Amino acid sequence: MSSHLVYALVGGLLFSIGTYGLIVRPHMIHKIISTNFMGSGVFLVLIGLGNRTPSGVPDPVPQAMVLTGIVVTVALTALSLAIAKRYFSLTGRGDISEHREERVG
Amino acid sequence: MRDRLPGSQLIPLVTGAGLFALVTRAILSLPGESAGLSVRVTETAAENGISNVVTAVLLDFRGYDTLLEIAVLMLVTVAVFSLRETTMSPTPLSERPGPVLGALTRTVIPVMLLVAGHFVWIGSSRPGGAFQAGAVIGAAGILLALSGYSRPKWVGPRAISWVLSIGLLVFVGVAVYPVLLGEELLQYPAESRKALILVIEALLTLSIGASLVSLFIASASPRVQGDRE
Amino acid sequence: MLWLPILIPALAGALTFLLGERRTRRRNTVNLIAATAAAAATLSLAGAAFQGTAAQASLPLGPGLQLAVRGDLTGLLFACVVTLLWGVTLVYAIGYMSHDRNRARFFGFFAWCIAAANGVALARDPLSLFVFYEILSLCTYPLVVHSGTPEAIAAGRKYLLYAFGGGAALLAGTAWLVAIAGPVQFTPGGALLAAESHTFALRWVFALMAAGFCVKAALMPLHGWLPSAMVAPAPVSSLLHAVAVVKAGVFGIVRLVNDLFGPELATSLGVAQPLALAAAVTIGVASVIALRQDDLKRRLAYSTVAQLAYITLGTALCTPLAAAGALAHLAHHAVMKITMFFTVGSLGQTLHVKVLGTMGGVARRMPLTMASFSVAALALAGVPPLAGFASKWLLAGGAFESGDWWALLVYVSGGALTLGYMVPILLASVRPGAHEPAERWESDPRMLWPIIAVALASVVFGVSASAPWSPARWALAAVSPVFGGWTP
Amino acid sequence: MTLVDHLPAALIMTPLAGAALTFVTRRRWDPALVMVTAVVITGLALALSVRVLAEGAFRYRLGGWGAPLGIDLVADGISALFVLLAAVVGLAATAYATSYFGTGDEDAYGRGLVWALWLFLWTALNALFLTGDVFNVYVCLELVGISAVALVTLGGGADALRAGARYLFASMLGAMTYLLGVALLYSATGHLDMATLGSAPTQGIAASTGLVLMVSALVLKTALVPVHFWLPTAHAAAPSPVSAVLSALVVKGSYYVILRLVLDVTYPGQLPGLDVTLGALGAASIVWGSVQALLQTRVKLLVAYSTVAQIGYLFVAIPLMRADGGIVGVAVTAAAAHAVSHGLAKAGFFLSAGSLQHRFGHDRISEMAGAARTTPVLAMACAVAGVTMMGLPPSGGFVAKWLLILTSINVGQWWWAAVMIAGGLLSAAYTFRLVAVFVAEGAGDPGDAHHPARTEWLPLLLASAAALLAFAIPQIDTLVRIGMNLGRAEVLP
Repeated sequence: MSSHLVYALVGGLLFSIGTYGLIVRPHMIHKIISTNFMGSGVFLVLIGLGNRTPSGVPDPVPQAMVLTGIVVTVALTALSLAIAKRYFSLTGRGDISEHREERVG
Repeated sequence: MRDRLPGSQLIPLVTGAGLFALVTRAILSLPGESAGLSVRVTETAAENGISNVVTAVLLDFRGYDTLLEIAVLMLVTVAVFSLRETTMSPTPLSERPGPVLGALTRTVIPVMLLVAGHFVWIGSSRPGGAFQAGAVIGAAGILLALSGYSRPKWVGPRAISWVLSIGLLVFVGVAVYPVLLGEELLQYPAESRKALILVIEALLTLSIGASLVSLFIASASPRVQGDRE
Repeated sequence: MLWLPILIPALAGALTFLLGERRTRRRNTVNLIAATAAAAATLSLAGAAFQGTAAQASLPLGPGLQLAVRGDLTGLLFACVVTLLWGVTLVYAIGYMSHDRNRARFFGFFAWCIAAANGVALARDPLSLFVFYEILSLCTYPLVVHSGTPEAIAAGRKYLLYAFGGGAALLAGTAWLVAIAGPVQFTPGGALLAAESHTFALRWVFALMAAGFCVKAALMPLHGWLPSAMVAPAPVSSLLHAVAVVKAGVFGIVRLVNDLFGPELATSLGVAQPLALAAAVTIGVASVIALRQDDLKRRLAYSTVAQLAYITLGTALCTPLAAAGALAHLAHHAVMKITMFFTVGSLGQTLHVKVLGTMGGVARRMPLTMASFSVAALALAGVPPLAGFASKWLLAGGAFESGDWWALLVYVSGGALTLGYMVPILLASVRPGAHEPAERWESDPRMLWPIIAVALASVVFGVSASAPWSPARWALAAVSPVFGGWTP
Repeated sequence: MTLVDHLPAALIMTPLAGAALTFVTRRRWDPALVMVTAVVITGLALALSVRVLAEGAFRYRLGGWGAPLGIDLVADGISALFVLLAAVVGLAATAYATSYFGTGDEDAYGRGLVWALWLFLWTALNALFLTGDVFNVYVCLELVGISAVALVTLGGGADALRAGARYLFASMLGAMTYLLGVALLYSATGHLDMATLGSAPTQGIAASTGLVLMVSALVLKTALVPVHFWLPTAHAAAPSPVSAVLSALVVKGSYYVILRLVLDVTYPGQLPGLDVTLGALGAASIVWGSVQALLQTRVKLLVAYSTVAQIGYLFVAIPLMRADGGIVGVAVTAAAAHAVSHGLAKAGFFLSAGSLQHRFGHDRISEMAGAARTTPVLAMACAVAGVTMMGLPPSGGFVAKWLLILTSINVGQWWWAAVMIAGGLLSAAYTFRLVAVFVAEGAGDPGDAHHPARTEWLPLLLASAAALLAFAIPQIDTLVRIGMNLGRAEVLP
């Protein structure tokens, strides 16, 4: 198994773990960490699979995509942290799971 | 709902595992070699005299992505500001930096600025550019903030707004400039490409750095009632 | 030109909304002018149709989809009834509603109902018919719940349940029809010759569409909404629940049998007979229920259910005379029943008389009104030479013609039952009671004159049934092409 | 190149420049600046539609490189239509918002930044509707998601923040999954341009997995049952003009991309079962969303659940588009017509719900008796919007549903028709539950009618446009068919 496959498969694993965490964890900080897992996973997949060129020189397009993706992920992380912090300062809580009172019906 | 129902852990677990299986299967099914767009990128970049292919993709072939990415960054800054009641309080984050931090700050900041400048300068040809430079500037700003420096009185909120948005504004302006020459959006004229990119990168560095510092301070500083403009 | 009978009331309605609640005088002027203009337009279209030029017009609504109208005799008969009675009812309603709230809403939706009913009348194909039919369902709702009382809201809910249920059936039927037969148009004598082989699908299409129409036509057991909807103000009960809305259902059945399937196909598929049977049962049961109603409006409502079933039965018999009788009854019942509802509305509004038991003396207090009512009641029972007699004569003739003796029996006994539930009202009104001639004689003139006018119409339609312009002759001319150019 | 050739670029650059400018200009100029921007965008969008109608579809090669190396903007019928929808709804929402955000507390939370956020959102939507590149879609989706979340949290309360956070995490999950899909698709095909991907389709598990991941991510962002959980609270917690834009446009953005992927990128039979799965989820959304809407006690939640239901119709159209192996043009027209009709009606509905909330001081349905008399314009707007969503004639929703029902019977998949008819009845139920309260009269003197504020006419205007949209469907049909990918598939009537 070549190294790029290892990167890609680990990327897939990270992504799946992130997805699981994002769904299961009610606390926002956990969710934010999970999304960063997912992001890193995708970037690994992109970089790993971008290394399969016959010439051996990595494909620059996935690299550019990863660079763009990193900036976007950083921005998203900043926003979610800001929301989490604000929510915490308003309610003293960090978990945003559904509660009985808002389940109108 | 999900976290109360019996077996509620099962669905996410199955989702995660299924996802992994799906992705693994897909990755393993790929052929061992694939050129993607790399050959085309290399050839076209060489034809146009651009030495760094990643830079060529980022700033030329997919420069539009980068423009929108700057928009994302500025948008997030605006969004984080909208979550606060005050804009950019001048209150320092820490009152009294220790002697070590103070000395370190005084030593490191000029070096950081130099590094940032270098990144900008080489941006159009080698790895580097506005994001890296901006990150360094941002780090410098955060370091200053943590060391007890606050923004000078003569820098008002409006000045900060300008710094934050100048990068995007100029990028938009430069993107539209070729249209006035009868070209397409973002189609820099070959002779002035280097200069235009340098202008964009320099101003973007400022804005990105300011954004990162603002994001940090906006989220970090304590809430101050009624301090607005 | 063909759009005018639809467009004029629609615009009048929109204008009424925009004028708002307070500009009463301007609102009334707009509506009356619109009614006059619409009447003129409809009558001139009818004149053209009698000369044998059935104009068409269409608006594209999408790929393979058109909103199309055509001015044939059948449709224009209905359109004329609706439009002419709109003017009369407007005068009555202006008097009746003079102290009510939410009049802008009332008159606005009222006008829109007329526009929709005219659309139903003039629709060229099943889809266009469906479009207007649904608009009609919708625009009637605010009128049913007009008073806003819990009772009215409940009646409105019931009405919607029936109307949208029927609408869904009609939609399913129409979609299925278009899927198997393509974009068909109403053609006298039937339009489905090309699709005749799909007997299974066609039976279902007929059942679904008929179910959709029967809801508005209040055929039992789909009649439940009509008596409840009597909480609406009297002008609504008069024009919509005796003429426009319910007749739109009946008219749909007429179109379905005469112009879509055609009498032949409807008979050979075996779908007309069950419809006829349901109508016959409805005549009997509704009349018997009407006998037992103390509330005047409910009594009239059940009478409407029975009389509508006359029309349905006539159509379902699939013979020329019965079909003509059905169409004629559609017009005749309109003028007769509207007279009665006007009267009951006047009694309720002026004397607060709403049930049979408190009617004593009203004949002396409001002699002209009650005289008009009597004429209409006798006409409805089929007393010669009034309007009801003419149409029932044709209906009975049709039953005789086809050899359906049971239908003849139903018609005759139905007439007797009609007398049975109408005569007590007449008797109660002349009985001595609390209502003696007071300072003010009769009711608001804006309510009195319309009553007299429509009562006169039920005399005239009967007496001059053989005149070339009478509804009866009109109906005969309209069904003639359905039966391959048949003449009496 | 003439100036009209730059319309796609202008449609993106105008709101972007506007967003950056509102951030630096003085606060009191913002409403005027945004209104001017909105009017300019509307003019540009109209011009784009006219140009596409007159001269056909065209591509705009950003930077002059051209696909597959560069990024192309695609201006064809569908994109022009969605850009136009965004412009009309955006213009109305902007006009409404200038009064909505212009009143009340001067120091209101997040105020002043709303304009920049809104223009960023508009930029993102136009960019999304015009892009022809699957990775660029990712950036656009993030722009849409972030600005939408920020607008939801503008309310500033804990509820708004929680709703915004849930929305943000759903949005991030969707974006990451989409990006993973792009990674696999690019690795398998070596292309990012949709047209190139479509014209040389690659068989194989990786490409299919990538597409499935992308579509699943977009389904999440479009809030189809069972991944709709984030939508109702977010759309209900947001300020009303924001809710209007979210329900009318933002969910359409991700749906639009699915449409693009289905029509332009996948080839028939590439993803067996995907079409039917999407249709089935759509059907589930119709039923579940309607039932939930029926159970709500607050106007805005009712309207939000109705969005879930109405989105379902858009997905039921997908298996019908592919029903015969080619592309059934009627189904595409129907989906586009429904998207436009629902966009206009839902925007009207939310704006009117906002004004009702303002008038009554709350949005509890049970306490709105008499609204039809006191606020007739708003009540009428709600009723007309509701009727449009029921699919009653002559609304655009009617034509859309009629075409879908007819297509489903024609291709022998009548069960979709059954669901759609049932959904129509359910939406009638929840609309008239609301209307029945409006027309009811409470005990005691109900007071006089309010004089309608000028902006209260806007929702009615939008709803009426949706209600009369049927008469514009032939034009929409013509527009949608321009540039529809005819290379691989025959378009049926």
